[in-house]
Amino acid sequence: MTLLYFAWVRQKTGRGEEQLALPDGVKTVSDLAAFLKNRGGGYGEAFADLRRMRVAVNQDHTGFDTPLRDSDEVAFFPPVTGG
Amino acid sequence: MTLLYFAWVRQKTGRGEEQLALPDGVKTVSDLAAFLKNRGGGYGEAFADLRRMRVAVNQDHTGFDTPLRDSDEVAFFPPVTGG
Amino acid sequence: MIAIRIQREDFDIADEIAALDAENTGAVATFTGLVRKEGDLTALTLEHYPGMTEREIARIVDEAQNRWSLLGVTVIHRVGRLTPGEKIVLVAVAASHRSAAFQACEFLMDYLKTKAPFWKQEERNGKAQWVEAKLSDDKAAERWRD
Amino acid sequence: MIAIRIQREDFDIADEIAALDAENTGAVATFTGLVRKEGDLTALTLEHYPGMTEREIARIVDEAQNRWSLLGVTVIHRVGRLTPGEKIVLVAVAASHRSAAFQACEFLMDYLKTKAPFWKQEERNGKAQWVEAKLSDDKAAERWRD
Repeated sequence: MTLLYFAWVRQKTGRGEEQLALPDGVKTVSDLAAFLKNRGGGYGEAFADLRRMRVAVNQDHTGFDTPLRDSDEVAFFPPVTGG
Repeated sequence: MTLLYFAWVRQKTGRGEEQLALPDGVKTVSDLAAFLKNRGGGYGEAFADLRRMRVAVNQDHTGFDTPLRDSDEVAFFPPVTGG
Repeated sequence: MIAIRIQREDFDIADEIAALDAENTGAVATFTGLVRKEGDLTALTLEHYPGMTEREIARIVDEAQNRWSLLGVTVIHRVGRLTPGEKIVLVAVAASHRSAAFQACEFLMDYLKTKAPFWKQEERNGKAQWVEAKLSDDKAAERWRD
Repeated sequence: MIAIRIQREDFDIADEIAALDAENTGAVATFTGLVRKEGDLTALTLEHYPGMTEREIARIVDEAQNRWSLLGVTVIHRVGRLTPGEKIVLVAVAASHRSAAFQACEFLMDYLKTKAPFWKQEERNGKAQWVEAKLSDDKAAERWRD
């Protein structure tokens, strides 16, 4: 899957994009967020409080309970502030 | 007083402006409208139906019951259609 | 800054917005009214009541400033003969926040439509006819009464 | 005509309104968002999610077209580093009647603010900080739910 990070999520993880094979036991966005948090360091910080984070799967806004497939594009970012 | 006519009121009376000494017995805009209607011809047509007409005294929108003085500027016109 | 202009000439919307420029402006809402390109309509001729027009618009702008925190207002209304596609009116409002800019712009248009002494005459197939006032415009203006 | 553009460059509002030109247009409402000239703010930097941004805006415009009878919509959103006084966003809506133009313009802005994947970073005194989302923007967007 393709993971994308924006704004302060990108700054904390230290990258804007990465490729990842769907890890064992990761069924939903929540599972993926927990997996990434467990990497510790910047990832630990970025995913410490999911209430401050939003997610899009395949470029649609969605919730953390969304099921994932290996072909998905998953983006993590703070609430949007454009306009 | 100065009388002003706009839009179809101007076309029916045949003039945009005229000077008039406050006629005897004319106390309000209604009285003035009745006086002008009594001139007949285009004036009779213009003032035939006051529901279709609006009035401003000294450049303020007002009602037909407004009292008049000889120094007033009185304008008769249809409901406005700008913008 | 408040600018109110009644004029025959066209105007440039970008220039007018640039002229509104003020400290703290975060939002500019504009409304432009145009002569519709519609069927047999060949022209609109606008007449107004010089003197009262400017006073009435100034009053409406005052009222908008009382209701919302505004940083600038421009109202331009054209008079004379205009052909389809030409601009008739511009209302531009600058504010810190978009809600004030939008609301004031809509308020100003609703009041312009029902209070400012302008009259439109349409030309269709060489025949001129005065435009009738619309009840919907009165209703739009009534929304703002408390 | 629908135009959606994400760009670094500035835009000219008058040109954009002229490009909206359509038969029957009687009303054009626009909203322009600007970087405020405010205290120690020296710049805003806008980041976005290429691909999703265009999709999300197209979806919002679709929704506006379902709700109102619109003749043209232009949405331009700038990205990159912008300094105080610079334009950030333009929404321009053409319609036959002003009420549709105003409402759709406000709707589009409310949804852009809460749905389109842009993020703003402020520079103040040489320090960069991400702008926090505003609850008032969520509330503004909620108004449109039936």
